[in-house]
Amino acid sequence: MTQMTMIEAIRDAHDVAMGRDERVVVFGEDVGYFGGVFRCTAGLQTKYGKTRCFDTPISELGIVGAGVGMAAYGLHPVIEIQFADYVYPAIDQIASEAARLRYRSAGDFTCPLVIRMPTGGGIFGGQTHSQSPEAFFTHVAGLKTVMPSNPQDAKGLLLAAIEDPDPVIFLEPKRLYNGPFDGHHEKPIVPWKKHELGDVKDGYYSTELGKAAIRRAGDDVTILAYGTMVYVAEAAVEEAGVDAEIIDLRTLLPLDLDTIQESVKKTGRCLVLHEATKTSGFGAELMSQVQESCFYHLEAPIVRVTGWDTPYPHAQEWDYFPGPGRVLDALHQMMES
Amino acid sequence: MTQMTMIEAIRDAHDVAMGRDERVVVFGEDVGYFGGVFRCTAGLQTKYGKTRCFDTPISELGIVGAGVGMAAYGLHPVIEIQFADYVYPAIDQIASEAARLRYRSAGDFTCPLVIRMPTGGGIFGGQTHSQSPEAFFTHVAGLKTVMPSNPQDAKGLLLAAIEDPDPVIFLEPKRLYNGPFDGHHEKPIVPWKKHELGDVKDGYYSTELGKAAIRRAGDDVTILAYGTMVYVAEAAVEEAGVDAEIIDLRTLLPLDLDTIQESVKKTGRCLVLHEATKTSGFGAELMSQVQESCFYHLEAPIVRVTGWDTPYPHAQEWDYFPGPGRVLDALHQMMES
Amino acid sequence: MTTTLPLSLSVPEPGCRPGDEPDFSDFVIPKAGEVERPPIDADPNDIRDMAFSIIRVLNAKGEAVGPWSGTLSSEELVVGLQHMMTLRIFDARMMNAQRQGKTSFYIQHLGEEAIACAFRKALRDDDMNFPTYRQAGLLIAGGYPLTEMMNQIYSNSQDPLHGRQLPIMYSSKEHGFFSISGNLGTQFMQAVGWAMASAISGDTRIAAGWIGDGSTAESDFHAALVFASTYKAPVALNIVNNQWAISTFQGIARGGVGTFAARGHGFGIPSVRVDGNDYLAVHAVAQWASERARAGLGPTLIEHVTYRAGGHSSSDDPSAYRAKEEGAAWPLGDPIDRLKKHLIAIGEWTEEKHTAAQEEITEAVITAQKEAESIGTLGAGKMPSPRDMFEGVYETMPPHLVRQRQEAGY
Amino acid sequence: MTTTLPLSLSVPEPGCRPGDEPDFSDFVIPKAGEVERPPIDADPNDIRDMAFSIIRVLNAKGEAVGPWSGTLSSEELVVGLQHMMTLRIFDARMMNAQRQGKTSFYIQHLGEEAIACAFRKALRDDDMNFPTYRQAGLLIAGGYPLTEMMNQIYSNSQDPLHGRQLPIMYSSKEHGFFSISGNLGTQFMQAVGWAMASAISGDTRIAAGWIGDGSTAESDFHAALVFASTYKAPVALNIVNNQWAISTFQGIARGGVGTFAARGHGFGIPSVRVDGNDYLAVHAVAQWASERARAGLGPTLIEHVTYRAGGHSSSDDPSAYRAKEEGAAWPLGDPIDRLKKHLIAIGEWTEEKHTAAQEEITEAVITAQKEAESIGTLGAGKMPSPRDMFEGVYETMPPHLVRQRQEAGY
Ligand SMILES: Cc1ncc(C[n+]2csc(CCOP(=O)(O)OP(=O)(O)O)c2C)c(N)n1
Ligand SMILES: Cc1ncc(C[n+]2csc(CCOP(=O)(O)OP(=O)(O)O)c2C)c(N)n1
Ligand SMILES: [Mg+2]
Ligand SMILES: [Mg+2]
Repeated sequence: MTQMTMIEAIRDAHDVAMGRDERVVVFGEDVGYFGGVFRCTAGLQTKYGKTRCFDTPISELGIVGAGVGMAAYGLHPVIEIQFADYVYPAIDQIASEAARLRYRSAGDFTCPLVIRMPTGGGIFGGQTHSQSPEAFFTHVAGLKTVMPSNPQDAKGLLLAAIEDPDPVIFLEPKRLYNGPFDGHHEKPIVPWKKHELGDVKDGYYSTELGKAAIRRAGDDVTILAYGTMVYVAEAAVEEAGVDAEIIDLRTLLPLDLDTIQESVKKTGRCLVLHEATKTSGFGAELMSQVQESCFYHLEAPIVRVTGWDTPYPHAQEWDYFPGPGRVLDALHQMMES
Repeated sequence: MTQMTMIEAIRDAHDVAMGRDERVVVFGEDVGYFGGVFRCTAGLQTKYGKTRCFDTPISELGIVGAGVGMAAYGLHPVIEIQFADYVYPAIDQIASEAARLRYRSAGDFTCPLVIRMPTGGGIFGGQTHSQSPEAFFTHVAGLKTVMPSNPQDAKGLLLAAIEDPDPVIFLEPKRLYNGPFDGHHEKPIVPWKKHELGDVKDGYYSTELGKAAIRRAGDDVTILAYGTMVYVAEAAVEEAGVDAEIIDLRTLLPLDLDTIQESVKKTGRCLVLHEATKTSGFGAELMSQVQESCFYHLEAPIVRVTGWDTPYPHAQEWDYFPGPGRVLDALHQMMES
Repeated sequence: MTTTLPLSLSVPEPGCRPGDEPDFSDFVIPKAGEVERPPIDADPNDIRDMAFSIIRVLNAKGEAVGPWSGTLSSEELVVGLQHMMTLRIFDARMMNAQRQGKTSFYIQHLGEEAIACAFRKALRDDDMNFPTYRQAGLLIAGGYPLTEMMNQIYSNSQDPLHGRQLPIMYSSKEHGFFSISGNLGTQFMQAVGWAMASAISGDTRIAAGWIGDGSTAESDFHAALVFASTYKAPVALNIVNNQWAISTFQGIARGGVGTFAARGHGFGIPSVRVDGNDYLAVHAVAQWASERARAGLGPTLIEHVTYRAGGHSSSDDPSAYRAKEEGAAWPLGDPIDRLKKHLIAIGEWTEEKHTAAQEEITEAVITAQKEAESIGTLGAGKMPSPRDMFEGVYETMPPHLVRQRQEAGY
Repeated sequence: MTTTLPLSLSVPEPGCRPGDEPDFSDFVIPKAGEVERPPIDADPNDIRDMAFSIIRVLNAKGEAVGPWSGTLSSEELVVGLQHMMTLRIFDARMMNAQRQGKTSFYIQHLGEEAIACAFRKALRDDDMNFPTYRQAGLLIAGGYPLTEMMNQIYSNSQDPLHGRQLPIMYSSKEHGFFSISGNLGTQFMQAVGWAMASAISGDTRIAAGWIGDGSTAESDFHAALVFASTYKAPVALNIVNNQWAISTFQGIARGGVGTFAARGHGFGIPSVRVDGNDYLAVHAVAQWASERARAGLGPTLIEHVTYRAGGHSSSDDPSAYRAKEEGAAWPLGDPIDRLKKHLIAIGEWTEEKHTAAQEEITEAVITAQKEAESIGTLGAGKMPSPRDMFEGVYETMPPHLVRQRQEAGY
């Protein structure tokens, strides 16, 4: 066991994977010599050489397209998009190519590719360093989408993603890189070193994709969250004094519907929480699946707390961000109905 | 009044708009001399000259990027993406640029741009001539998304879209271009010439964005559909003998929630229908909004009938396509619960 | 400040539209044998002119001349002729099958047969092509069974792609043929990625990317050139300039520059043009590029100059946008006629042999077709199961797809 | 078949990393005055060499020499010097304000001041720039108020962008400055679109696109060149090659080719390189390109050769990836020093005047800063209303946003 930040855990996962399997190659903008703008790949070039960890031209299309070609060859590329906000130039290579290669070639070619990207807000990054585009990916058949919320999971899920035979979108909530953030931006963060989920197993282990984790057991209401929102939920629940069950989805697709169902059938209430804009966000899918599978157990409408339907603003970040206050209000309202 | 196909109605809308307003320019792949692979812009180059209607290089990024620059200059470009399946290379220019320009410049620059694209399946087009990507667009704040289902609306909505001060995604269900299609592919289609909605007013008129149309009034269940699915719903309802209210959304964003609510509060049941893959499809958003606004009126779970979560197949098209059979089953099941 | 005149938009136009007299007099064609054959490690700056000339081997008399001749034996040339004839006969029958409703869609190669057929013979079996929809010659010249191709076209139960893909969107790893995407351009960048992977792995295999003239405008083309030049990827990058992109003439994609090959100059990539209707020239250039790649000298950009003699696809009628007579006026002739003439000129072929070959190949294609049709055609006979539609989205079917498959009744 | 050696991936490396001795000896710098000034309608093929040379006006002695000199009067040069000084002082104070927590982020121009400042003076007031985040010189040289810039940086209630945008992502239509996007490259293609619109409208206005060396790898760069060359758009396309893209040296984007300017050759676009640290040279080249555009001769590609003397942004520490001494070793010197020296050499400036100007400008910047700070800084003082966050997504607020705004309590 080593106490690690999420950055260190991600770096360690790369290291373990590269050490175990020669086919793992790592690249992206500023990923090689410098080790990434968030330093998630620091030291890998020195350790594994320039042909297994290298800098690329600034072309997200090229990075993903190269990854698809390499994966089809038989390597296992792990690539970084510098910020999730910059993934759009690569959407065609992701949605039309990586996601469909196995299907359209009937397994003749496959695409074991991991696309990592720092995601989400809370760092005063404005519209281009704050977005949460998970809903796009979950709409594309052939992709898996993962978002860890702590160092332990980050390492285990990243190792599982690298071993996965299919393309995985790996979203890293950058607001959690150095410590969990409860949405109270005026308070200092607790560093991971002081958090039990910062206790990371050494060497190889993997955390199965498609399995949620119950962060807090409870009877009154189920909260579905992922990434940064897990801690916002915890803060709100504590303040509200509601006996909520908080589910950290970890993998958005495939979704762990069993865990969700079991919880909602027990609590009869469900709150869905995410940072992304509301309309057609992943919350809509969550609400739909809960409604489809637990309709007769619902005692109140399912409620979404999400980012507003505006671009991500700079100065108004804390009005945009779904913080504990908004979750608290929603919880109170739900418990009354 | 003139009897028109949807293609003719769309062409006529371009013609009327170009005749009324010099700022309207039209371009895209094969759009100029040839008039578009579906002939929606035929004759415009001859009538308005090569600088107002022209062919472009095959770069969806370039087409939309040029459109953004032209719109910022003060023109009103109406551009064609040859098939909606080919919009991905332009997603960055659409989502990061067109959609956000007004907001990020606080109105200093705006983007009155219409992006048309033939959408949807039912033509044995396989994975790259069949997709319905509307959910992506509805998740992007700053865009409006429209899908007409008949010649009358196609013309009126396209004229409204061209006049709109903001970017509009205009999805044209290609399976309806020549006549409504009820999902029974073994039966011949009824040409628009024989359909009352093929009766198109001459000259200028516009159909307000953001307003749904009730295609069939009914008391027992509300069906939310758009594009080709409107006719599939009609066919299924007729066969089921259920007194369904069929709402043709026409504009997906902004959504006409008032009309939806009123209907669902009356019927207590709601079926959501679309061609796109299920997970994180626009149906999820529809279900969520209905659940949020009509929870206490619902007598049964809201049900989705959609494309499956696979890439769009070729040979299995009619197993993939949400045809009348699947809608019928869903209706029966809903009426029993 | 001087007064300024109003600006105007310049929109390029082809020389010839329906009703016009075809005119290729602007199209400068160097004599066969005229272009030098530089060493494979030539400095790209020293061979700049090659992007503005055309490498040609077969002259008007059917002789093979100049430094690019001699890469193939006469037996190999006869085989090459047979491949091209096979492709043309295959195309004609499949176009017809499409018209008869046996499938939904078809794309033919008329006039472009030499390119993929010859190129394939300069590669090794384990190299990888990243083709567009107009390189089925790679499969035919690689010995891929015609029946398999037809099973794919008919989406029948023996279709190796299980009916999932549009007709002609083949995939065969074993035959060095990457799964075709319907999205233009994407595979060009992937070819570079594959080649980079081969280099990373210390392998000896190389890749070949393929793209159309019109599609060079796509972003993937740029990314491919950027990555290929930066990492010196072992890849041959082929542009098939068949003069048209559906109804759009090549001048819309090419803009102000002389040639598509010249695009490579901005990247320091050796860039050449070749007569795409000259089987010998294409083969020699392919050989040169593949030697370069295999020797670690990096990418080569090749513009194959040809003419799309048929419609864009079974959905297209070219008479709406180009003069019917244009194809006949195309100055580089027909690839099959030219190779045939050469083989006759060197005494390796006769009209009789040609007629016999034509019959034999037609027979073979018909036999394959009968076999495929005995299994099924689109919507008739043995079809892939709808159950199969749910398979292969992922290696292991996730729970939500299992539920959907069950809901669908399979 | 000959046996083949294993391939290997070639990954370019900069000449110098932390711990190495900076070495620019490979970097060929032509003498000032050496490059000819062709007529604006020169055939791009005849001026090919210009993409491999560097247009320079100021020599080591501070003299303005050669055919590109003389586009500016000495009064204009003094104004130019003041603009550059203003930008540098502005940057220093804003970097500091960022460090003090008055805003979240800042990007400075250290060493690159000449480019945007000089370029702006060759445009007309109603032309339109499509800048990146490192062309604030366009605003300063265009007379945009410093306080407005600071209000934007501080996201206070007077921020013309209502606090919505990241600091320095200015927008001013009135000042010919297009709204900056945080997404690299996108604006390059938009500049071409704007220029096409001007041509379609029979207008006389032209556009200027801006992009960094690293960002030329993005797809928008390619699309811009394709569209600009096809439609002969009236646009100047500027590449600012400041040697670095965050931690990545320019060789990763440039690959095998000699220069970024050479990318234009593949499109038949006249392409030149200019000493980006030479105010006079940049101005002269900008003038040439804008005359070309305005005369209907189409696009010009300009590579401004310069050096990013500071960190990439306030979040960056360059000592982690490049030698600290590299900036000092940069052979093209500092743009302010060089123009100052020239003005002194021609008797239009003195050290005393310089010191006085320095003080005066500092004073003006401080005054502006006080004014801006009296309104507010990020999170302190008068802020834009959260209500405003919901405005301006569309011209008319749709019902769902009205509901959300109400839900938020505004
Ligand atoms: C991304 C994308 N955009 C548009 C299309 C539609 N389309 C199919 S083929 C074609 C023309 C391609 O022309 P070219 O590259 O010259 O190839 P050719 O057909 O001549 O072989 C177009 C526009 C597509 N398939 N993919
Ligand atoms: C699409 C996109 N990808 C990545 C980034 C992250 N990023 C911001 S600046 C930068 C480097 C740009 O370098 P260059 O183009 O040389 O411009 P410079 O900063 O040197 O002026 C990168 C990678 C981004 N902003 N947008
Ligand atoms: Mg072509
Ligand atoms: Mg740079």
